[in-house]
Amino acid sequence: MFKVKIYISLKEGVADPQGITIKNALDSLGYSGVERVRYGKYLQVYLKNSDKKKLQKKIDDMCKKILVNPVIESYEYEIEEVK
Amino acid sequence: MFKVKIYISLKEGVADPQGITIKNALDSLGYSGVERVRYGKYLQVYLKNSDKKKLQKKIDDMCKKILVNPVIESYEYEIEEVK
Amino acid sequence: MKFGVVVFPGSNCDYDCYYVIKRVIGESVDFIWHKSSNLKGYDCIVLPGGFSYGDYLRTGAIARFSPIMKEVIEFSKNGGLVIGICNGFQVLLEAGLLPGAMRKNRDLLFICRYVYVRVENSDTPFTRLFHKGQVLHIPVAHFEGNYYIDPQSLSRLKMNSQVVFRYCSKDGEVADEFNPNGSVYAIAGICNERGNVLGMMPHPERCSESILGSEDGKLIWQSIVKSINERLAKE
Amino acid sequence: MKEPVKIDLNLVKAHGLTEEEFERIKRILGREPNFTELGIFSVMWSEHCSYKSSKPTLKKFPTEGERVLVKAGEENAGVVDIGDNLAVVFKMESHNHPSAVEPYQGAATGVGGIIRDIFTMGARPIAIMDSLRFGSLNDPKSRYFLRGVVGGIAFYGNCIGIPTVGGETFFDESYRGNPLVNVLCVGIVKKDMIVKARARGVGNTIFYVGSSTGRDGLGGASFASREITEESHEDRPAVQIGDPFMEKLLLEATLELIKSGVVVGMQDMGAAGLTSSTVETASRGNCGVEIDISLVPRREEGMIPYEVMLSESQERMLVIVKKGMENEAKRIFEKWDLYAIPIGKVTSDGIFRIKDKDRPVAEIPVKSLTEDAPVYLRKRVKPAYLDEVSYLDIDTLPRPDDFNQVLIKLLTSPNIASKEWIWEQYDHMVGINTVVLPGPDAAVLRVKGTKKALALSCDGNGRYCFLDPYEGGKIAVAEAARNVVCVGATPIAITNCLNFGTPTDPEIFWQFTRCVEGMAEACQYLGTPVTGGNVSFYNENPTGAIDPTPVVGMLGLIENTDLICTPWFKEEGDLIVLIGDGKISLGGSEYLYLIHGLKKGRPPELNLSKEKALYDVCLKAIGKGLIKSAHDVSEGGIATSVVESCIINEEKFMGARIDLKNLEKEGERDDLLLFGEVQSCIVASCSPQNIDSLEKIAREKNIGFRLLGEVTGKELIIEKNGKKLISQNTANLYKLWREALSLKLR
Ligand SMILES: Nc1ncnc2c1ncn2[C@@H]1O[C@H](COP(=O)(O)OP(=O)(O)O)[C@@H](O)[C@H]1O
Ligand SMILES: [Mg+2]
Repeated sequence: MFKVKIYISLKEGVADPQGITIKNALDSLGYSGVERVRYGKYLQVYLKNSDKKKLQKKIDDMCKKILVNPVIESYEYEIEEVK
Repeated sequence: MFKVKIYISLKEGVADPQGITIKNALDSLGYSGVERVRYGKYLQVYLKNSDKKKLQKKIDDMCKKILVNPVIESYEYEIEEVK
Repeated sequence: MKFGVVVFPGSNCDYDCYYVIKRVIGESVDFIWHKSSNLKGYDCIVLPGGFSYGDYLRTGAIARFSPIMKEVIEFSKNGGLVIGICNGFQVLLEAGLLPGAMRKNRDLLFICRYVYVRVENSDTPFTRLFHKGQVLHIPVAHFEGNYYIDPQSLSRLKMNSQVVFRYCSKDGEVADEFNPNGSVYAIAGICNERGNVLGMMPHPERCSESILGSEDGKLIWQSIVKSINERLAKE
Repeated sequence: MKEPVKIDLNLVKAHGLTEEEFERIKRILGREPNFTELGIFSVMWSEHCSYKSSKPTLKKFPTEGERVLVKAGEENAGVVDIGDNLAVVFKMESHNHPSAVEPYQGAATGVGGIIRDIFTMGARPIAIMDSLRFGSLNDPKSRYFLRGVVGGIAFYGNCIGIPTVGGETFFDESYRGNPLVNVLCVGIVKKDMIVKARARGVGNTIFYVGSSTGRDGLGGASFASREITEESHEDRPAVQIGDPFMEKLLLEATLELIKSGVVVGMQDMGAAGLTSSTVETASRGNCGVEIDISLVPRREEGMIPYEVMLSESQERMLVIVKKGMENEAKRIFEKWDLYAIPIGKVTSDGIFRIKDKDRPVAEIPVKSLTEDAPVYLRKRVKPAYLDEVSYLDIDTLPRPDDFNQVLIKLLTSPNIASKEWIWEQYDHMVGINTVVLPGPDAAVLRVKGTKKALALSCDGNGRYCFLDPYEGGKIAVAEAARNVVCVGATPIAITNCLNFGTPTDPEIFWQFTRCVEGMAEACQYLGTPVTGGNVSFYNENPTGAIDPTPVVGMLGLIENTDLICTPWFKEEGDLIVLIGDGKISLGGSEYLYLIHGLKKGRPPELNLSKEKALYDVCLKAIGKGLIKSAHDVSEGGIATSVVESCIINEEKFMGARIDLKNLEKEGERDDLLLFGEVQSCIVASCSPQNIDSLEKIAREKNIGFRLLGEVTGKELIIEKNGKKLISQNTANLYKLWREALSLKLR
């Protein structure tokens, strides 16, 4: 079994109201030095019986097709083998 | 400058309707072998001028205090040095 | 002529649209189940508001793959009229029938209230009974209506008169304070290049009867009816 | 979880059962219960499910009435006839404890729960109302609660597509750490389509539908039957996550299923989940049930029967389907991407029998869990604090020298300030029935296909109840009724939520009993039977019990939607009158609390016959089109009421020129006249040519009728015999009033 961790974030250049709000909250709580916060999604997808090579294609496919909106989002992922 | 990537996910045992709905969508699009999807958040926090040692404490503190809802969520993070 | 209101799992303004078309406008209308794959006999397809699939991944992202959406795309290619309201607009964006994407509202709160929008283009089949610059009093109700489009594409939208509605003041002035959600260029509704697909965040079905406080939305339905009747008369 | 080997007294106590109750269980079974059975008894006999402390007191409520089709307690929710072959199903429920632990999800799942109660009876839910209480907003924790609770209600209600059309929100230190979240849902059903939560017909199949079962919410019912302490936070794994999308599917599938005629009975799995839903349907149907627990879909591995039976996972339902119709039921659920799983059947022997495949797991007589559950007559003692707080000598109160400032302080107090920040987060229009949007005294929903409309209001003043539980209880009912009368509706029935401290404390139980008695008297007199409700005890925080807080949800009926009245002034030159003649008092007022820091005195007197007469006058005047606006006088007194009538319609502000000279017999203190609170009074406006006819109607009913002044352009001026007390620009007041709450939350 594979565990795929997919990190989705807003593309550079797309304003991120959630990130801005979190940054402001951190500032007002007195955490110094916070320059910027970006808010995104974290998906963990567990997949069975795939060989790792095909897996990459499959994940890219899923991401492009449905998990990610390419107009505003970009993604990265990591694959881990798990039991 | 440091870039901290924070991965927030629902604790085991906490129901995850979003994850289930995404899994169902992947199934119906014909992606085979998807066993389970968990839906979470991905924050990127850019911090200035912190020494790395104190940084960890600071991040744990932020997470517990505001970024993470400890009642239902757990978190992990990674620190990267960036320019 | 006939309207079809698509029902996705989680649609919740489907019945409202149906009611207005049937009881207020007096035209014939069917619900169309999202698993259906036949749009024969329909002249206008409504993608209603709501929370299709709970909006759990992104608004409209899952509904966009419902079997009916293939047909809706086909239908629009053949010149059929498609109007997406609120969640329906979001579905149209995800399906690529309209450009751009939605983000969470600027204030990160759901907002439900009456706003004003200005008609920027009264040459579409959906707005022909308005005059350009006319101000409508119309409700919004959404968490993700903060429209995004990159600058080049925005210029293209403007050049092609694809911006149909913009948020404004009671007197038609466009300014930040009248923009409820932070939308780029205060956009409340756009159409495709051909003009037969409209997406809008405000809800015309919620202001089509005087008992509800405004009838400004009624003209949208009536514009559609007029456009279709004219076309049917020609055929 | 592992099954403990031995059931000892510690384990019994940990389940919230007493030694005597345990003995009783052994007598019922004729043996020791096993672990699963112990768990089942503990949840079914918990305060939350059994009403063991409150049952005898609740009997005082009038429950009969010509419109009542299903009485309180008979089913999941009461049902009221509104004519045209239509009935209204409505009920209110609390989710206080879960919201204290996780405000967002706690409130969200509270909404989910009450909606299920309505649609499982076959009704389509058409509106939600929320009644909320928090500690002072100066406390960051209270702000966190408010944001979370409102966010959670919005998340659930908006997604499922039922408008949240109104509610009430009140802040007082007594709710610190223990917010109250009461949610009301209203549905409409054709009279012949009402579904009962009954298991009937031996051999009929029991279906499990909806989300799978996890460990979430384990023991929630017994959790709600305890006080919140610092350790409550350790109970946190009990947190449930709301899934409004799933519930929307359940709602649509269920209503479709009912139409198809295959349903015998159904009940949602709320508190005590699978246990209470099976047991209660069997009990009402006077039969037994047998289920195979191995068939229950699960989300987590290694769950033992105890956990499956006690889980409170959300969005699950039990549906009893006619034998032979199972496939039709499955087909409808599958259309909605839901899986209906047959887990058992109705039996004839009155036993609740659980098997795990072939292994017997539990066997308990159904009625022993319901009708034969213990009932206690708790001790009552008049609280010691009452004598001290009831006495108020207003002559000792300093007189404010600037009433303008006092007015602004009141208008920006979170209790009086506009709640727009809240209701804007709620979709209050979906369904296109909301003809009076939030803001006014009551929300109004048209009933499509008829000329009728429903009016809804929630009310309950904990401060009044603290000072005098009996009068406070009466006032809660009267104020709610008056609110619906102001929009032109006849009050027809109530639901309620009774929020109190720990019932084993005799002083708390005295408060509880007195409140119920007061409410009962008002309901009796005003002709509004109680059709259902909910009791929430153990609302305590580290410093003591909350103020006794009964919340009344009033249903009013409007026969003709052309005759709906709104609270805002309409036109310059219209006359403003005070209809009604209750005695103005500073006791328990917002003014006294906010300006003088006192929670003292007696709440304003309420004379029920005057109250009733006021309704007759007001409804007659609205029916004849004699008044243009009506707004009741409540928190903040007459001055506040007048200001609200000036500014509540943001599309058109008005001003007013008021002279208090006609109120002079109430007392000479200006603060009393301006800000004192009063019962059975409304501020109305009418055109000058109608004032005589209006006065005549009031005099006929022997009701006070005093001219206050007239509607003007933009300024609010209040004077007394030529002395100017207040002079303000109403647009400015609007801005302050409107922004106060969101400024506090920044
Ligand atoms: N929590 C809430 N949710 C929705 N609407 C609310 C809420 N709290 C207050 N409101 C609305 O604000 C208005 C004023 O409420 P309230 O001050 O209780 O009125 P009144 O004193 O006339 O009973 C009402 O329309 C009410 O429905
Ligand atoms: Mg009130």
